[in-house]
Amino acid sequence: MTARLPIPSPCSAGRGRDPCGAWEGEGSVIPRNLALTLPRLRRGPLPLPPGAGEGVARSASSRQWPWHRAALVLCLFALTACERVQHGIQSALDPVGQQAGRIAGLWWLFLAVLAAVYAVVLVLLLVAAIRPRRRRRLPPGPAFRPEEPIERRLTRGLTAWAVGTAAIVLTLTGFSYAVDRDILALGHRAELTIEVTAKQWWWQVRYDDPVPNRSFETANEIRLPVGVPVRVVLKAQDVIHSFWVPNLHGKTDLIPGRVNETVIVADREGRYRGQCAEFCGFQHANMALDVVAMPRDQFEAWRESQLAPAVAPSDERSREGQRVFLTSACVMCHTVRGTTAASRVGPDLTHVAARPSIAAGTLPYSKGNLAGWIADPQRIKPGSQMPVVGLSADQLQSVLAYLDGLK
Amino acid sequence: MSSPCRRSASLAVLAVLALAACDREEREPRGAPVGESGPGAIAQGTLYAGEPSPPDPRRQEYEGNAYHLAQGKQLYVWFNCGTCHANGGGDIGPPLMDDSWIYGDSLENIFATIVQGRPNGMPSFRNKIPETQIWEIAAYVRSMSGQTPTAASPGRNDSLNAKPAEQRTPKAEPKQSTPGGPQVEGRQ
Amino acid sequence: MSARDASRFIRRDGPSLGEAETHARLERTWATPPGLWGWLSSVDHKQVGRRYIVTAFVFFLLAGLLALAMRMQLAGPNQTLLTPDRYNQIFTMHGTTMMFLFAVPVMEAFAIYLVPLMVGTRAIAFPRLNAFSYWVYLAGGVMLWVAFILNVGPDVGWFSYVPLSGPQFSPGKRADFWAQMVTFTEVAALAVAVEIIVTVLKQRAPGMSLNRIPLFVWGQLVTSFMVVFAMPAVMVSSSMLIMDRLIGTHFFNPAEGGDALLWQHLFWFFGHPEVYIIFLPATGFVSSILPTFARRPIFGYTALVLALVATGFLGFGLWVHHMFATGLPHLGNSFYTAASMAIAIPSGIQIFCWLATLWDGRPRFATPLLFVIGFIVIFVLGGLSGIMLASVPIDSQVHDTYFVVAHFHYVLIGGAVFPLFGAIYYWFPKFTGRMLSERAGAWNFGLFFVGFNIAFFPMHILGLIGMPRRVYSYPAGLGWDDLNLLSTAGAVILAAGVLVFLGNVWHSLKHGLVADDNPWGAATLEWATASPPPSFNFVHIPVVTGSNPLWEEADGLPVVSGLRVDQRELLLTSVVDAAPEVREPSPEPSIWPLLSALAVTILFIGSIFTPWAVVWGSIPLAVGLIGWFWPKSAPDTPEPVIE
Amino acid sequence: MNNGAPRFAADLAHLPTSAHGPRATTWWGTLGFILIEATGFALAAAAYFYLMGQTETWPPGQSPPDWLWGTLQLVLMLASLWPNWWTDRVAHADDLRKVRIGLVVMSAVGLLTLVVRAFEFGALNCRWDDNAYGSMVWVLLGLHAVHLITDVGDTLVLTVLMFTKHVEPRRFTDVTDNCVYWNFVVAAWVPLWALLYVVPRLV
Repeated sequence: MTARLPIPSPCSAGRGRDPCGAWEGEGSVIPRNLALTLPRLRRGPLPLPPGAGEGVARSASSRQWPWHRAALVLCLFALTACERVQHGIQSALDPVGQQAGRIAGLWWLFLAVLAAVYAVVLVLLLVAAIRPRRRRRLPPGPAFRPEEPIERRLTRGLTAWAVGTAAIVLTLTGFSYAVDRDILALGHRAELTIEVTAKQWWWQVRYDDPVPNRSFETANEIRLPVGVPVRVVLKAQDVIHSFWVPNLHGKTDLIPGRVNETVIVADREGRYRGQCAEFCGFQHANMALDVVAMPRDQFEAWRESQLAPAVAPSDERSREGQRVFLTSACVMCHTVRGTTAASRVGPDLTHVAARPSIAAGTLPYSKGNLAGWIADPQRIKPGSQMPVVGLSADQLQSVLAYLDGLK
Repeated sequence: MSSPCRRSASLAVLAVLALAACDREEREPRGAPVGESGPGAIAQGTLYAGEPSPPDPRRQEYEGNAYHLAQGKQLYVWFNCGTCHANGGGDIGPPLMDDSWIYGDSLENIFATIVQGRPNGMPSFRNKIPETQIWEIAAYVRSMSGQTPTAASPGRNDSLNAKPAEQRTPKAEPKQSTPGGPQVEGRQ
Repeated sequence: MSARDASRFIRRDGPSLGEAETHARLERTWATPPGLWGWLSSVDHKQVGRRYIVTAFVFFLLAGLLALAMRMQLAGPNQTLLTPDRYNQIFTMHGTTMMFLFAVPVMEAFAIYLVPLMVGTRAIAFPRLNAFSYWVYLAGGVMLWVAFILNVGPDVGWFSYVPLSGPQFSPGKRADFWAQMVTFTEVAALAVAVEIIVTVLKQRAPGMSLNRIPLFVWGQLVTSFMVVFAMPAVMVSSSMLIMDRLIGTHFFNPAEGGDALLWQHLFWFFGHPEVYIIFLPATGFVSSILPTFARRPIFGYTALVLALVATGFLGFGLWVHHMFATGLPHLGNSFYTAASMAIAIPSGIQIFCWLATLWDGRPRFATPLLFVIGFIVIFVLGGLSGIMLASVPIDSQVHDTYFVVAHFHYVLIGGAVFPLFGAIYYWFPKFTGRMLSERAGAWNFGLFFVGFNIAFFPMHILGLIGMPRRVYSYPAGLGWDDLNLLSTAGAVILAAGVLVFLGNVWHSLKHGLVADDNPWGAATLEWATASPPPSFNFVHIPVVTGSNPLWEEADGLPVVSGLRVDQRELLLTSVVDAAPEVREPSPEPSIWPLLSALAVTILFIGSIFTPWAVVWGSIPLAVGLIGWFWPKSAPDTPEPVIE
Repeated sequence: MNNGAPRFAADLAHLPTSAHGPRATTWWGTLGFILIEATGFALAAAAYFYLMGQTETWPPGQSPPDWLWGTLQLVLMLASLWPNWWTDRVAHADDLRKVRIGLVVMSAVGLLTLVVRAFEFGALNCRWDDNAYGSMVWVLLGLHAVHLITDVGDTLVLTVLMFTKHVEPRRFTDVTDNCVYWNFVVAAWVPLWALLYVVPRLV
């Protein structure tokens, strides 16, 4: 069954967001000759919801050292800071899930209480430093003895201070504990199970189903039906990683030899970004994943499309690409379901062209980026396990045509 | 020994140490620039000990480098070399951790064996594995019988303890053997 | 027989020996021999302490340069100034150097220099062990940095989590150098801890009962006990790591019954107390500087001591809050939340006592006090963000993000480096006999304070909007660019502050105002002797009659006599009341600590490459130790007959 | 010295120049290092229990260490407490002849424990690189062996010193500190023995 299912769009018109559009990326020039310099890859900007500020998207130009901008930035800083924290595809303060929502609420509470405490300390410090003093003219040091009444008053102050600190701390502990319990309780009603295995430096994602042949694998992307709690089973193949999608929930480590779990739920449609949060070697910085929350029906459609084996190549070029793929180094590591490529070293490529990004969130998906990635992965992600495969320019074109068809 | 003499001597020692350390610890993920290597350029090992081929610069580059050896070890697992050669003890294929070599024990010979394949079951991996990775695997294969510098050879794996790590393997004195021997025994 | 002739036979200090003569005799007895040999065999705690301070500062500068390199790389998105391999080594070296080679040693260095002076004794306990600890520390630091320059620098983070730092995923010798550097510095730190404990418990001046011990000394005492109980954990775990890597043990191999979290438990059982090991001495600086510049005795001495001790105990109960994300049972985590928050109480008490001292005092805003005020402003913020981190849900979001980076720099730079700089401005006249420039000091403080906040405050926000730690690069478009640029700018200002400081030290060493014994009008015993102090510290051992001896005995401290002037002799007193008990000899300079340290170095570095180094390396070590402890060939001069 | 004549409050010339026990710095130093090492033992033991909790069978696939040598070691060590106590007592009394006897005996006992220890390693029934259990028991036994070697070495050096011209009051303090340390080495062995030999048979 190779019928092309429509790729469900997670775009939501409701809030004026267009997460898909931003991901299209400009297709860079496909290299005609490998001897030529590789195309300048367009790595950014990553998509941000509108409203995240113009100042953010401009940053491609900040490669030089525009120190003069620092002053400007200082002024704009206060203005943009609030805006910035409230809109982000990887922000703990822009919660779209109940878990992240509870945590953000708790955080604002802590911030309010602790900011008040900080203000009190600063005021006391200021007063202590500059208050007028009667005894300023007494001789220094030796003859000075603290006065009993003042000493007594300060001691009472200290007692009150200690009791106050204890009370605040106790209250905050109580709130923290309550929220922790709350989040734990939210996790009891997960309807869907996803198994995420972290590897250096990408995410293998497996959608489990009670019916064995309805399980499938993808990589570096998680799609969720909106409003449905999803249990994520977390495993690691090599070293410790940490699964973190800030908009949905806090992080949980993936530890070799152990199995962890977390439950996430997305309350509104959109695309969010997760990133490995535990240092895991060379390419810890480029180990991201896309989380797409979509309406239930679209999710089901996507799921069906993922269950299908790979689309058969339709034109000559793609057929040639498939041949190259199956006879070159690609086949040593990758799976394309429906072909003889069945190795599980690298990501499953059955529907690679339908994913938002390649190389674990390093580049937005586009044919041009894919070309650059295959031609010289070690330039884009030095140290990653994807080797430089010696393909001729022609072979590369064919493989590209083939992979780009794997929707 | 006079003081300047001593100083220069100690500097020399330091320099040698430094070079060794740099080579051993370099992590060049791209591997060596591809040169005129390829299986065609490889000196074929004779069946019996013959003229030693001139040392290839890649020996130092791959065999003395901890990162390449570790990558080789990982690829050995990923590319299922163990299906035939087990953890080096040999199964369907000949053992790799002993002292007998049918097609030569040099890095170049092993490279050629992987690229070209050999009769009686060793497939050719030409175009299937990028050359850099083949050099890494070949260097790792040599580390299994202790041919690589101990300081660079891999330590134990985070897996079931099948044998002591390569860095603890005593160096075996390679000797050539005929294609008959262990392989045929292995295949029964 | 003239009086002069008679005095030749007098071997103890006292009224019958003139002051000048006593001074000269003590100088002959206690001075470090001249020349290179003398320098290498010195056991004078002031010389060793000075070496420690200078060495630690060199490491501080080196690690600071690494920090600048990281900030340059992160100033904008997708920068390629550093390769990931180099960046990983750099951030690991930055953390490792700052924690193991700068922060802990520099605090111990101040203890080595100041504690004997503050408790009124002539030398530190076990001075040869002290010299040995310095050489071992130096060897460990040099080894790590030489390794880094040779591209064998560790690249697995200062916490070296397995399996990443284990044999499979860290090939080569990089992580081994890290593990052995830990062993070096811990040997040094443990040795110093024992010296400090014994010095404080047994060598206090007569009358300095427990309730009269200066707060700095209390801080160092509690710290030393924390070192004793915390550092073995990291020695055990780093030994396990190196055994896993070298001889194939399976402590951290899950396939053979090992466990990756065992490392984290052991490491953080050390790692969290480590923070207090750095912070408590800094509170000691604050408690020393504040009364002097507020010109009143510290408020709440007892409360401060109890807070120190409470922090010392609680510090061991919170290590799990570094592991909230690892999926440990929730009930257990809640316990650690409570414990982590509870530590805010003693810290709050300390802050109040300092504020109260300032409030009731007549402050004189010299540079040390500026740094203390900066400390309060910054450290309190860091402490409050620490309360956020103690909460399991909040921590699950901000753990391992730039929020945490901001938090611990507020706590460590604010809580330790600011007081440290204050301490340098404060004690520089005692160390060198010259004052640092106050004007440059104000600039130093201003640049430091402003630069620090610009560099690190934005990191709070960066962490909340999703930027993880330890990334060598980040993509554009996540809203991180400007904040990172701002942070880099702050780092440059901070660096300018450090430059001003270096210039100030350089200039003042030669041209600073000459300081008298007690230039600040302070109250503790180190100001009762010359600046810089003579090799024997005090001509006569002072007697202490209160908590602020120099203020309470304005016309000169009473002293005791009867200690030998022709041999190194210390006065031991009882633990609680500091009543005189014994006159105990103190060791002469010796080259053996250096030789033993060299033997240890050979053993440790050799064991990176072969486990047999432990066996053959122990032979020179045994020779070194026997040479060290072998008694002098001449028996001690008998007790003098004539008095 | 700066404010004219010092105010002498007391003359301490009468104080002794050496002392035993908590009046001497070395006793406290020894105690400090004992604390450090005891913490090390405790943490290693905690790691043992931690790993034991991670595994279903303990020891995994091996038989527990053989009783003979470890228990012999335990008996030997407990028995050595008596000559050790006696040496400590005569050292407090500054009795050179008896201290020499005590030190010779303790040296002999110490060397004997080292011989027994060598056999103990052979009776562990596992190698350090078999699995985490093997690693753990080798490290525990090795850690204690290091303490044995250090203390026996110290005892031997002291014994030699006591037969040279270097005998002076402070040497007796060194002997008493050495006795304290030996008590610690024995005290550490009792729980370690239970951990290595008894615990694997209980679970």
